[in-house]
Amino acid sequence: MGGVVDILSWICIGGGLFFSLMGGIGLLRFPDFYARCHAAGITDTLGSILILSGLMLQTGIELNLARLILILLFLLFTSPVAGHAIARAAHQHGLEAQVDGEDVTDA
Amino acid sequence: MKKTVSLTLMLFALWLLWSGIYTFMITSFGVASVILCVWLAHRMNIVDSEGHPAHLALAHITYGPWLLWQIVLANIDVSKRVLSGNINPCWVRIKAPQKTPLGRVIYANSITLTPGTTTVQLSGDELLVHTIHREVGEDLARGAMASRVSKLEGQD
Amino acid sequence: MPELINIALLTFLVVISVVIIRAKDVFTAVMLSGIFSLLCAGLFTVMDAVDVAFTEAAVGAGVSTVLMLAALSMTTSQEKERPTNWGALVVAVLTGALLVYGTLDMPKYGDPAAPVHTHEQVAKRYVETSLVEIDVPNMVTSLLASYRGFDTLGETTVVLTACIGVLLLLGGRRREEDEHEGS
Amino acid sequence: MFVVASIGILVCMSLALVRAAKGPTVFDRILAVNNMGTKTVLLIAVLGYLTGRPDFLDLAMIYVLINFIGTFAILKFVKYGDLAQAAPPEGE
Repeated sequence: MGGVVDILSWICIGGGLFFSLMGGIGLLRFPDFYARCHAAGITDTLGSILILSGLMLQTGIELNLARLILILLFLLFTSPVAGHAIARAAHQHGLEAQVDGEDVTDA
Repeated sequence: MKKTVSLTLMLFALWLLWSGIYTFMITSFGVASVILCVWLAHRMNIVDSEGHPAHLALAHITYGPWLLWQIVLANIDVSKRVLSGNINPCWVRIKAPQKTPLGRVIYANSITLTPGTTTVQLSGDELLVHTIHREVGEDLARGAMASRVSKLEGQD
Repeated sequence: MPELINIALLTFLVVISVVIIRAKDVFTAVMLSGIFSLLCAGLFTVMDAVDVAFTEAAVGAGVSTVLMLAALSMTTSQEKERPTNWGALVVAVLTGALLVYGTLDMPKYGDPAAPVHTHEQVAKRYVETSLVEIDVPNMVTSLLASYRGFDTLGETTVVLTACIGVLLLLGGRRREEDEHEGS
Repeated sequence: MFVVASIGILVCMSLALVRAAKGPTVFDRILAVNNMGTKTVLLIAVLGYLTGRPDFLDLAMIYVLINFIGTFAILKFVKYGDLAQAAPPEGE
Protein backbone atom coordinates (compact mmCIF):
# COMPACT_ATOMS: atom_id res chain seq x y z
CA MET A 1 0.00 0.00 0.00
CA GLY A 2 1.60 3.22 -1.15
CA GLY A 3 1.64 6.14 1.23
CA VAL A 4 -0.09 8.47 -1.21
CA VAL A 5 -2.96 6.08 -1.83
CA ASP A 6 -3.34 5.57 1.90
CA ILE A 7 -3.56 9.30 2.57
CA LEU A 8 -5.98 9.75 -0.33
CA SER A 9 -8.23 7.01 0.99
CA TRP A 10 -8.33 8.57 4.44
CA ILE A 11 -9.16 11.92 2.94
CA CYS A 12 -12.05 10.21 1.11
CA ILE A 13 -13.32 8.43 4.21
CA GLY A 14 -12.98 11.58 6.31
CA GLY A 15 -14.87 13.59 3.71
CA GLY A 16 -17.56 10.92 3.55
CA LEU A 17 -17.95 11.02 7.31
CA PHE A 18 -18.18 14.81 7.20
CA PHE A 19 -20.96 14.74 4.61
CA SER A 20 -22.80 11.93 6.39
CA LEU A 21 -22.67 14.03 9.53
CA MET A 22 -24.03 17.02 7.62
CA GLY A 23 -26.86 14.80 6.40
CA GLY A 24 -27.59 13.65 9.95
CA ILE A 25 -27.58 17.20 11.30
CA GLY A 26 -29.79 18.35 8.44
CA LEU A 27 -32.19 15.50 9.14
CA LEU A 28 -32.59 16.89 12.65
CA ARG A 29 -32.39 20.58 11.89
CA PHE A 30 -34.55 21.16 8.84
CA PRO A 31 -38.07 22.32 9.60
CA ASP A 32 -40.25 20.06 7.45
CA PHE A 33 -40.32 16.68 5.79
CA TYR A 34 -39.46 17.77 2.24
CA ALA A 35 -36.43 19.72 3.39
CA ARG A 36 -35.28 16.70 5.35
CA CYS A 37 -35.42 14.64 2.16
CA HIS A 38 -32.62 16.82 0.79
CA ALA A 39 -30.55 16.28 3.91
CA ALA A 40 -31.04 12.52 3.67
CA GLY A 41 -29.90 12.81 0.06
CA ILE A 42 -26.47 14.03 1.17
CA THR A 43 -25.80 10.84 3.10
CA ASP A 44 -27.13 8.69 0.31
CA THR A 45 -24.98 10.27 -2.36
CA LEU A 46 -21.70 11.94 -1.54
CA GLY A 47 -21.43 10.38 1.93
CA SER A 48 -21.60 6.84 0.59
CA ILE A 49 -19.64 7.64 -2.56
CA LEU A 50 -16.70 9.00 -0.58
CA ILE A 51 -16.68 6.34 2.12
CA LEU A 52 -16.93 3.50 -0.38
CA SER A 53 -14.27 5.08 -2.62
CA GLY A 54 -12.01 5.34 0.40
CA LEU A 55 -12.50 1.63 1.02
CA MET A 56 -11.86 0.94 -2.67
CA LEU A 57 -8.51 2.71 -2.44
CA GLN A 58 -7.65 0.51 0.53
CA THR A 59 -8.50 -2.63 -1.38
CA GLY A 60 -6.35 -2.56 -4.47
CA ILE A 61 -7.14 -4.58 -7.56
CA GLU A 62 -9.07 -7.70 -6.53
CA LEU A 63 -12.56 -9.13 -6.38
CA ASN A 64 -13.56 -7.00 -3.42
CA LEU A 65 -13.04 -3.90 -5.52
CA ALA A 66 -15.75 -5.13 -7.88
CA ARG A 67 -18.00 -5.82 -4.92
CA LEU A 68 -17.53 -2.31 -3.57
CA ILE A 69 -18.28 -0.84 -6.99
CA LEU A 70 -21.44 -2.93 -7.16
CA ILE A 71 -22.56 -1.81 -3.70
CA LEU A 72 -22.02 1.79 -4.77
CA LEU A 73 -23.95 1.25 -8.00
CA PHE A 74 -26.83 -0.40 -6.15
CA LEU A 75 -26.93 2.49 -3.70
CA LEU A 76 -26.87 5.08 -6.45
CA PHE A 77 -29.60 3.30 -8.41
CA THR A 78 -31.90 2.57 -5.49
CA SER A 79 -31.57 5.68 -3.33
CA PRO A 80 -33.18 8.17 -5.76
CA VAL A 81 -36.01 5.75 -6.45
CA ALA A 82 -36.63 5.24 -2.74
CA GLY A 83 -36.30 8.97 -2.05
CA HIS A 84 -38.72 9.82 -4.85
CA ALA A 85 -41.16 7.16 -3.69
CA ILE A 86 -41.17 8.50 -0.12
CA ALA A 87 -41.62 12.09 -1.29
CA ARG A 88 -44.38 11.12 -3.71
CA ALA A 89 -46.21 9.11 -1.07
CA ALA A 90 -46.03 12.07 1.29
CA HIS A 91 -47.25 14.44 -1.41
CA GLN A 92 -50.17 12.21 -2.38
CA HIS A 93 -51.03 11.87 1.26
CA GLY A 94 -51.53 15.62 1.27
CA LEU A 95 -48.55 16.52 3.43
CA GLU A 96 -48.06 20.27 3.08
CA ALA A 97 -44.61 21.71 2.51
CA GLN A 98 -43.49 24.92 4.16
CA VAL A 99 -42.90 27.09 1.15
CA ASP A 100 -43.06 30.79 0.63
CA GLY A 101 -43.55 32.54 -2.66
CA GLU A 102 -44.87 31.21 -5.91
CA ASP A 103 -43.84 28.09 -7.76
CA VAL A 104 -40.93 28.42 -10.13
CA THR A 105 -41.75 27.33 -13.69
CA ASP A 106 -39.65 27.03 -16.81
CA ALA A 107 -42.20 28.77 -18.99
CA MET B 1 -32.84 -12.37 -28.70
CA LYS B 2 -29.93 -9.93 -28.51
CA LYS B 3 -31.22 -8.71 -25.18
CA THR B 4 -31.50 -12.23 -23.80
CA VAL B 5 -27.91 -12.99 -24.74
CA SER B 6 -26.58 -9.78 -23.22
CA LEU B 7 -28.64 -10.37 -20.07
CA THR B 8 -27.23 -13.88 -19.75
CA LEU B 9 -23.69 -12.64 -20.19
CA MET B 10 -24.21 -9.85 -17.69
CA LEU B 11 -25.70 -12.14 -15.07
CA PHE B 12 -22.90 -14.64 -15.50
CA ALA B 13 -20.27 -11.92 -15.20
CA LEU B 14 -21.99 -10.78 -12.03
CA TRP B 15 -22.00 -14.33 -10.71
CA LEU B 16 -18.29 -14.71 -11.44
CA LEU B 17 -17.59 -11.47 -9.58
CA TRP B 18 -19.52 -12.53 -6.52
CA SER B 19 -18.39 -16.10 -6.34
CA GLY B 20 -14.61 -15.89 -6.28
CA ILE B 21 -14.35 -19.71 -6.36
CA TYR B 22 -14.06 -21.36 -9.71
CA THR B 23 -14.10 -25.12 -9.25
CA PHE B 24 -16.07 -27.10 -11.80
CA MET B 25 -18.95 -28.00 -9.51
CA ILE B 26 -19.57 -24.50 -8.17
CA THR B 27 -19.26 -22.87 -11.58
CA SER B 28 -21.82 -25.31 -12.96
CA PHE B 29 -24.19 -24.26 -10.17
CA GLY B 30 -23.62 -20.69 -11.28
CA VAL B 31 -24.43 -21.53 -14.89
CA ALA B 32 -27.59 -23.33 -13.78
CA SER B 33 -28.78 -20.40 -11.67
CA VAL B 34 -28.10 -17.92 -14.46
CA ILE B 35 -30.13 -20.02 -16.89
CA LEU B 36 -32.96 -20.28 -14.35
CA CYS B 37 -32.97 -16.51 -13.85
CA VAL B 38 -32.99 -15.75 -17.57
CA TRP B 39 -35.79 -18.27 -18.12
CA LEU B 40 -37.85 -16.70 -15.34
CA ALA B 41 -37.20 -13.21 -16.68
CA HIS B 42 -38.30 -14.42 -20.08
CA ARG B 43 -41.50 -15.87 -18.68
CA MET B 44 -42.18 -12.61 -16.85
CA ASN B 45 -41.69 -10.67 -20.10
CA ILE B 46 -39.29 -8.21 -18.56
CA VAL B 47 -36.48 -8.63 -21.06
CA ASP B 48 -37.20 -5.51 -23.08
CA SER B 49 -35.52 -2.20 -23.76
CA GLU B 50 -36.88 -0.67 -20.55
CA GLY B 51 -36.00 -3.48 -18.19
CA HIS B 52 -32.60 -3.96 -19.70
CA PRO B 53 -31.48 -0.72 -21.36
CA ALA B 54 -28.23 -2.00 -22.79
CA HIS B 55 -28.32 0.60 -25.56
CA LEU B 56 -27.76 3.40 -23.05
CA ALA B 57 -24.68 1.86 -21.44
CA LEU B 58 -22.24 3.63 -23.76
CA ALA B 59 -23.96 6.98 -23.44
CA HIS B 60 -23.59 6.82 -19.67
CA ILE B 61 -19.81 6.99 -19.97
CA THR B 62 -20.03 10.71 -20.68
CA TYR B 63 -23.15 11.43 -18.64
CA GLY B 64 -22.01 9.64 -15.46
CA PRO B 65 -18.98 11.81 -14.65
CA TRP B 66 -20.92 14.99 -15.39
CA LEU B 67 -23.73 13.91 -13.07
CA LEU B 68 -21.18 12.96 -10.42
CA TRP B 69 -19.68 16.43 -10.56
CA GLN B 70 -23.15 17.99 -10.24
CA ILE B 71 -23.78 15.78 -7.22
CA VAL B 72 -20.54 16.94 -5.61
CA LEU B 73 -21.42 20.60 -6.19
CA ALA B 74 -24.96 20.13 -4.90
CA ASN B 75 -23.71 18.30 -1.82
CA ILE B 76 -21.37 21.13 -0.91
CA ASP B 77 -24.20 23.60 -1.45
CA VAL B 78 -26.70 21.70 0.71
CA SER B 79 -24.08 21.10 3.43
CA LYS B 80 -23.51 24.85 3.60
CA ARG B 81 -27.24 25.34 3.95
CA VAL B 82 -27.39 22.75 6.72
CA LEU B 83 -24.78 24.71 8.65
CA SER B 84 -26.12 28.20 7.95
CA GLY B 85 -29.81 27.32 8.03
CA ASN B 86 -30.28 29.47 4.91
CA ILE B 87 -33.15 27.65 3.25
CA ASN B 88 -36.12 28.91 1.28
CA PRO B 89 -37.98 25.85 -0.01
CA CYS B 90 -40.17 26.15 -3.05
CA TRP B 91 -41.92 24.01 -5.63
CA VAL B 92 -40.73 23.89 -9.22
CA ARG B 93 -43.00 22.85 -12.07
CA ILE B 94 -41.09 22.03 -15.23
CA LYS B 95 -41.58 20.03 -18.39
CA ALA B 96 -39.37 17.07 -19.14
CA PRO B 97 -38.31 17.52 -22.78
CA GLN B 98 -37.31 13.86 -23.27
CA LYS B 99 -39.16 11.82 -25.86
CA THR B 100 -39.22 8.37 -24.25
CA PRO B 101 -40.55 7.45 -20.80
CA LEU B 102 -37.14 5.94 -20.01
CA GLY B 103 -35.46 9.28 -20.74
CA ARG B 104 -37.89 11.08 -18.45
CA VAL B 105 -37.26 8.58 -15.69
CA ILE B 106 -33.51 9.09 -16.05
CA TYR B 107 -34.07 12.85 -15.84
CA ALA B 108 -36.32 12.57 -12.79
CA ASN B 109 -33.90 10.23 -11.05
CA SER B 110 -30.97 12.50 -11.82
CA ILE B 111 -32.88 15.38 -10.23
CA THR B 112 -33.58 13.33 -7.13
CA LEU B 113 -30.03 12.04 -6.95
CA THR B 114 -28.76 15.61 -6.75
CA PRO B 115 -29.31 16.77 -3.17
CA GLY B 116 -31.34 19.94 -2.86
CA THR B 117 -33.84 18.85 -5.47
CA THR B 118 -36.34 16.01 -5.12
CA THR B 119 -38.78 14.96 -7.80
CA VAL B 120 -42.11 14.57 -6.10
CA GLN B 121 -44.33 13.79 -9.03
CA LEU B 122 -43.85 12.73 -12.62
CA SER B 123 -47.06 12.68 -14.62
CA GLY B 124 -46.91 12.65 -18.39
CA ASP B 125 -44.06 15.00 -19.15
CA GLU B 126 -44.64 17.29 -16.18
CA LEU B 127 -42.36 17.22 -13.19
CA LEU B 128 -43.11 18.57 -9.76
CA VAL B 129 -39.84 19.16 -7.93
CA HIS B 130 -39.24 20.31 -4.39
CA THR B 131 -36.10 22.40 -4.04
CA ILE B 132 -34.35 23.57 -0.95
CA HIS B 133 -33.85 27.13 -2.12
CA ARG B 134 -35.36 29.36 -4.78
CA GLU B 135 -31.96 29.83 -6.44
CA VAL B 136 -31.54 26.07 -6.82
CA GLY B 137 -35.00 25.84 -8.36
CA GLU B 138 -34.34 28.63 -10.84
CA ASP B 139 -31.08 27.00 -11.79
CA LEU B 140 -32.89 23.74 -12.46
CA ALA B 141 -35.56 25.46 -14.53
CA ARG B 142 -32.85 26.79 -16.87
CA GLY B 143 -32.61 23.19 -18.03
CA ALA B 144 -28.91 22.37 -18.27
CA MET B 145 -29.52 18.87 -16.94
CA ALA B 146 -32.60 18.40 -19.11
CA SER B 147 -30.66 19.00 -22.33
CA ARG B 148 -27.89 16.66 -21.16
CA VAL B 149 -30.38 13.84 -20.62
CA SER B 150 -32.01 14.55 -23.99
CA LYS B 151 -28.61 14.22 -25.63
CA LEU B 152 -28.02 10.95 -23.78
CA GLU B 153 -31.33 9.68 -25.02
CA GLY B 154 -30.54 10.60 -28.60
CA GLN B 155 -27.25 8.73 -28.66
CA ASP B 156 -28.63 5.22 -28.84
CA MET C 1 -11.73 -1.73 19.69
CA PRO C 2 -14.63 -3.83 18.36
CA GLU C 3 -15.89 -3.86 21.97
CA LEU C 4 -16.60 -0.16 21.66
CA ILE C 5 -18.68 -0.74 18.54
CA ASN C 6 -20.46 -3.61 20.25
CA ILE C 7 -21.32 -1.37 23.16
CA ALA C 8 -22.54 1.41 20.86
CA LEU C 9 -24.71 -1.00 18.87
CA LEU C 10 -26.13 -2.53 22.06
CA THR C 11 -26.90 0.95 23.35
CA PHE C 12 -28.79 1.66 20.15
CA LEU C 13 -30.73 -1.56 20.63
CA VAL C 14 -31.73 -0.55 24.15
CA VAL C 15 -32.76 2.93 23.00
CA ILE C 16 -34.82 1.47 20.16
CA SER C 17 -36.53 -0.99 22.51
CA VAL C 18 -37.50 1.82 24.86
CA VAL C 19 -38.84 3.88 21.95
CA ILE C 20 -40.79 0.85 20.67
CA ILE C 21 -42.36 0.29 24.07
CA ARG C 22 -43.29 3.94 24.42
CA ALA C 23 -44.64 4.28 20.87
CA LYS C 24 -48.43 4.59 20.79
CA ASP C 25 -48.48 4.14 17.01
CA VAL C 26 -48.05 0.49 16.07
CA PHE C 27 -46.76 1.41 12.63
CA THR C 28 -43.84 3.25 14.21
CA ALA C 29 -43.16 0.23 16.39
CA VAL C 30 -43.03 -2.05 13.33
CA MET C 31 -40.61 0.18 11.51
CA LEU C 32 -38.39 0.60 14.53
CA SER C 33 -38.31 -3.16 14.96
CA GLY C 34 -37.04 -3.29 11.38
CA ILE C 35 -34.12 -1.08 12.40
CA PHE C 36 -33.71 -3.25 15.47
CA SER C 37 -33.20 -6.35 13.32
CA LEU C 38 -30.84 -4.49 11.04
CA LEU C 39 -28.69 -3.39 13.97
CA CYS C 40 -28.85 -6.91 15.43
CA ALA C 41 -27.48 -8.18 12.16
CA GLY C 42 -24.73 -5.57 12.38
CA LEU C 43 -23.91 -6.86 15.85
CA PHE C 44 -23.75 -10.45 14.59
CA THR C 45 -21.39 -9.25 11.89
CA VAL C 46 -19.05 -7.74 14.45
CA MET C 47 -19.15 -11.03 16.36
CA ASP C 48 -18.12 -12.91 13.21
CA ALA C 49 -21.38 -14.81 12.80
CA VAL C 50 -21.90 -13.78 9.18
CA ASP C 51 -24.37 -16.58 8.45
CA VAL C 52 -26.64 -15.59 11.31
CA ALA C 53 -26.36 -11.99 10.18
CA PHE C 54 -27.48 -12.96 6.68
CA THR C 55 -30.53 -14.71 8.06
CA GLU C 56 -31.33 -11.91 10.46
CA ALA C 57 -31.15 -9.33 7.67
CA ALA C 58 -33.29 -11.32 5.27
CA VAL C 59 -35.84 -12.68 7.73
CA GLY C 60 -35.78 -10.17 10.57
CA ALA C 61 -35.46 -6.93 8.67
CA GLY C 62 -37.01 -8.01 5.39
CA VAL C 63 -39.69 -10.65 5.66
CA SER C 64 -40.96 -10.07 9.18
CA THR C 65 -41.34 -6.32 8.64
CA VAL C 66 -43.42 -7.07 5.57
CA LEU C 67 -45.46 -9.70 7.43
CA MET C 68 -46.10 -7.37 10.34
CA LEU C 69 -47.20 -4.64 7.97
CA ALA C 70 -49.54 -7.11 6.28
CA ALA C 71 -50.98 -8.00 9.66
CA LEU C 72 -51.23 -4.32 10.50
CA SER C 73 -53.29 -3.66 7.38
CA MET C 74 -56.05 -5.79 8.91
CA THR C 75 -56.22 -3.87 12.16
CA THR C 76 -55.96 -0.28 13.25
CA SER C 77 -52.55 1.20 13.83
CA GLN C 78 -53.35 2.95 17.12
CA GLU C 79 -52.77 1.24 20.41
CA LYS C 80 -55.66 1.25 22.88
CA GLU C 81 -55.08 3.13 26.12
CA ARG C 82 -54.61 0.57 28.85
CA PRO C 83 -53.55 0.75 32.47
CA THR C 84 -50.00 -0.43 33.05
CA ASN C 85 -49.97 -4.17 33.65
CA TRP C 86 -47.50 -4.66 36.50
CA GLY C 87 -47.92 -8.43 36.49
CA ALA C 88 -46.71 -8.63 32.91
CA LEU C 89 -43.70 -6.47 33.75
CA VAL C 90 -42.75 -8.80 36.62
CA VAL C 91 -43.07 -11.86 34.34
CA ALA C 92 -40.98 -10.22 31.62
CA VAL C 93 -38.25 -9.14 34.04
CA LEU C 94 -38.17 -12.59 35.66
CA THR C 95 -37.91 -14.34 32.28
CA GLY C 96 -35.15 -11.99 31.23
CA ALA C 97 -33.29 -12.58 34.47
CA LEU C 98 -33.63 -16.35 34.00
CA LEU C 99 -32.23 -16.14 30.47
CA VAL C 100 -29.31 -14.03 31.65
CA TYR C 101 -28.75 -16.54 34.46
CA GLY C 102 -28.71 -19.30 31.86
CA THR C 103 -25.98 -17.56 29.85
CA LEU C 104 -23.70 -17.47 32.92
CA ASP C 105 -22.98 -21.16 32.45
CA MET C 106 -21.99 -20.74 28.84
CA PRO C 107 -18.33 -20.56 27.86
CA LYS C 108 -16.99 -17.08 27.17
CA TYR C 109 -17.27 -15.63 23.64
CA GLY C 110 -14.42 -17.01 21.54
CA ASP C 111 -13.06 -19.16 24.38
CA PRO C 112 -10.77 -21.83 22.87
CA ALA C 113 -11.43 -24.14 25.83
CA ALA C 114 -15.18 -24.27 25.11
CA PRO C 115 -16.54 -27.83 24.81
CA VAL C 116 -17.42 -27.25 21.14
CA HIS C 117 -13.83 -26.61 20.27
CA THR C 118 -12.27 -29.32 22.39
CA HIS C 119 -14.43 -32.30 21.40
CA GLU C 120 -12.13 -35.07 20.20
CA GLN C 121 -13.78 -36.16 16.98
CA VAL C 122 -16.60 -33.94 15.74
CA ALA C 123 -15.12 -30.46 15.45
CA LYS C 124 -11.72 -31.72 14.39
CA ARG C 125 -13.13 -33.94 11.68
CA TYR C 126 -15.32 -31.20 10.25
CA VAL C 127 -12.49 -28.68 10.26
CA GLU C 128 -10.04 -31.06 8.65
CA THR C 129 -12.13 -32.89 6.10
CA SER C 130 -15.15 -30.78 5.16
CA LEU C 131 -13.26 -28.90 2.47
CA VAL C 132 -11.98 -32.13 0.93
CA GLU C 133 -15.24 -34.05 1.20
CA ILE C 134 -17.76 -31.36 0.27
CA ASP C 135 -15.71 -28.86 -1.73
CA VAL C 136 -17.52 -25.85 -0.29
CA PRO C 137 -15.13 -23.25 1.11
CA ASN C 138 -17.41 -21.84 3.82
CA MET C 139 -17.46 -24.41 6.57
CA VAL C 140 -20.76 -23.37 8.12
CA THR C 141 -22.48 -23.62 4.75
CA SER C 142 -20.97 -26.99 3.99
CA LEU C 143 -22.09 -28.31 7.38
CA LEU C 144 -25.63 -27.01 7.00
CA ALA C 145 -26.09 -28.14 3.43
CA SER C 146 -24.39 -31.54 3.54
CA TYR C 147 -23.71 -33.21 6.90
CA ARG C 148 -26.92 -31.73 8.26
CA GLY C 149 -28.72 -31.67 4.95
CA PHE C 150 -31.87 -33.43 6.10
CA ASP C 151 -32.10 -31.18 9.12
CA THR C 152 -31.86 -28.10 6.91
CA LEU C 153 -34.36 -29.56 4.46
CA GLY C 154 -36.80 -30.03 7.33
CA GLU C 155 -36.31 -26.45 8.49
CA THR C 156 -36.79 -25.11 5.00
CA THR C 157 -39.97 -27.14 4.61
CA VAL C 158 -41.33 -25.67 7.83
CA VAL C 159 -40.56 -22.14 6.66
CA LEU C 160 -42.09 -22.80 3.23
CA THR C 161 -45.24 -24.25 4.79
CA ALA C 162 -45.54 -21.24 7.07
CA CYS C 163 -45.11 -18.85 4.14
CA ILE C 164 -47.74 -20.64 2.06
CA GLY C 165 -50.09 -20.62 5.05
CA VAL C 166 -49.68 -16.88 5.57
CA LEU C 167 -50.11 -16.16 1.88
CA LEU C 168 -53.26 -18.28 1.74
CA LEU C 169 -54.70 -16.47 4.74
CA LEU C 170 -53.95 -13.05 3.25
CA GLY C 171 -55.10 -14.02 -0.23
CA GLY C 172 -58.34 -15.55 1.01
CA ARG C 173 -59.24 -12.34 2.74
CA ARG C 174 -58.69 -10.28 -0.37
CA ARG C 175 -60.81 -12.50 -2.59
CA GLU C 176 -63.71 -12.24 -0.18
CA GLU C 177 -63.43 -8.47 -0.31
CA ASP C 178 -63.36 -8.45 -4.09
CA GLU C 179 -66.49 -10.54 -4.26
CA HIS C 180 -68.10 -8.23 -1.78
CA GLU C 181 -67.27 -5.21 -3.87
CA GLY C 182 -68.39 -6.94 -7.04
CA SER C 183 -71.88 -7.88 -5.80
CA MET D 1 -8.34 4.46 11.56
CA PHE D 2 -11.25 2.26 10.51
CA VAL D 3 -12.35 2.60 14.12
CA VAL D 4 -12.74 6.35 13.65
CA ALA D 5 -14.77 5.73 10.50
CA SER D 6 -17.10 3.26 12.17
CA ILE D 7 -17.58 5.49 15.20
CA GLY D 8 -18.39 8.39 12.88
CA ILE D 9 -21.00 6.30 11.11
CA LEU D 10 -22.44 5.25 14.46
CA VAL D 11 -22.79 8.91 15.43
CA CYS D 12 -24.65 9.59 12.17
CA MET D 13 -26.89 6.62 12.87
CA SER D 14 -27.75 7.99 16.27
CA LEU D 15 -28.82 11.28 14.63
CA ALA D 16 -31.11 9.39 12.26
CA LEU D 17 -32.41 7.36 15.19
CA VAL D 18 -33.43 10.55 16.99
CA ARG D 19 -35.38 11.61 13.91
CA ALA D 20 -37.03 8.19 13.68
CA ALA D 21 -38.08 8.40 17.31
CA LYS D 22 -39.29 12.01 17.13
CA GLY D 23 -41.35 11.73 13.97
CA PRO D 24 -43.51 13.80 13.79
CA THR D 25 -45.09 12.39 10.60
CA VAL D 26 -44.96 8.81 9.37
CA PHE D 27 -42.91 9.92 6.36
CA ASP D 28 -40.18 11.42 8.55
CA ARG D 29 -39.88 8.05 10.19
CA ILE D 30 -39.69 6.16 6.90
CA LEU D 31 -37.05 8.59 5.70
CA ALA D 32 -35.04 8.09 8.87
CA VAL D 33 -35.38 4.31 8.70
CA ASN D 34 -34.28 4.28 5.07
CA ASN D 35 -31.36 6.52 5.90
CA MET D 36 -30.37 4.29 8.77
CA GLY D 37 -30.41 1.33 6.42
CA THR D 38 -27.96 3.09 4.11
CA LYS D 39 -25.71 3.84 7.05
CA THR D 40 -25.87 0.25 8.24
CA VAL D 41 -24.61 -0.81 4.82
CA LEU D 42 -21.70 1.60 5.13
CA LEU D 43 -21.04 0.49 8.70
CA ILE D 44 -20.88 -3.16 7.73
CA ALA D 45 -18.56 -2.42 4.82
CA VAL D 46 -16.22 -0.50 7.12
CA LEU D 47 -16.48 -3.18 9.81
CA GLY D 48 -15.39 -5.78 7.30
CA TYR D 49 -12.16 -3.86 6.82
CA LEU D 50 -11.81 -3.19 10.55
CA THR D 51 -11.89 -6.88 11.38
CA GLY D 52 -9.77 -7.75 8.35
CA ARG D 53 -12.48 -9.79 6.67
CA PRO D 54 -13.68 -7.92 3.58
CA ASP D 55 -15.95 -10.89 2.81
CA PHE D 56 -18.54 -8.95 4.77
CA LEU D 57 -19.10 -6.94 1.62
CA ASP D 58 -21.50 -9.63 0.40
CA LEU D 59 -23.58 -8.90 3.45
CA ALA D 60 -23.53 -5.18 2.73
CA MET D 61 -24.75 -5.91 -0.79
CA ILE D 62 -27.69 -7.93 0.52
CA TYR D 63 -28.52 -5.09 2.88
CA VAL D 64 -28.73 -2.53 0.10
CA LEU D 65 -31.32 -4.63 -1.69
CA ILE D 66 -33.29 -5.54 1.42
CA ASN D 67 -33.37 -1.93 2.51
CA PHE D 68 -34.75 -0.95 -0.88
CA ILE D 69 -37.43 -3.64 -0.86
CA GLY D 70 -38.31 -2.89 2.75
CA THR D 71 -38.82 0.80 2.02
CA PHE D 72 -41.16 -0.10 -0.81
CA ALA D 73 -43.15 -2.52 1.31
CA ILE D 74 -43.63 0.19 3.91
CA LEU D 75 -44.64 2.75 1.29
CA LYS D 76 -47.10 0.39 -0.34
CA PHE D 77 -48.64 -0.16 3.04
CA VAL D 78 -48.88 3.57 3.68
CA LYS D 79 -50.42 4.20 0.28
CA TYR D 80 -52.88 1.36 -0.14
CA GLY D 81 -53.13 -0.10 3.34
CA ASP D 82 -52.46 -3.47 1.76
CA LEU D 83 -49.25 -5.00 0.52
CA ALA D 84 -50.65 -7.36 -2.05
CA GLN D 85 -52.72 -4.84 -3.95
CA ALA D 86 -51.51 -3.44 -7.24
CA ALA D 87 -51.55 0.24 -8.05
CA PRO D 88 -54.90 1.57 -9.25
CA PRO D 89 -55.20 1.29 -13.05
CA GLU D 90 -55.25 5.02 -13.72
CA GLY D 91 -51.60 5.18 -12.56
CA GLU D 92 -50.41 8.54 -11.29
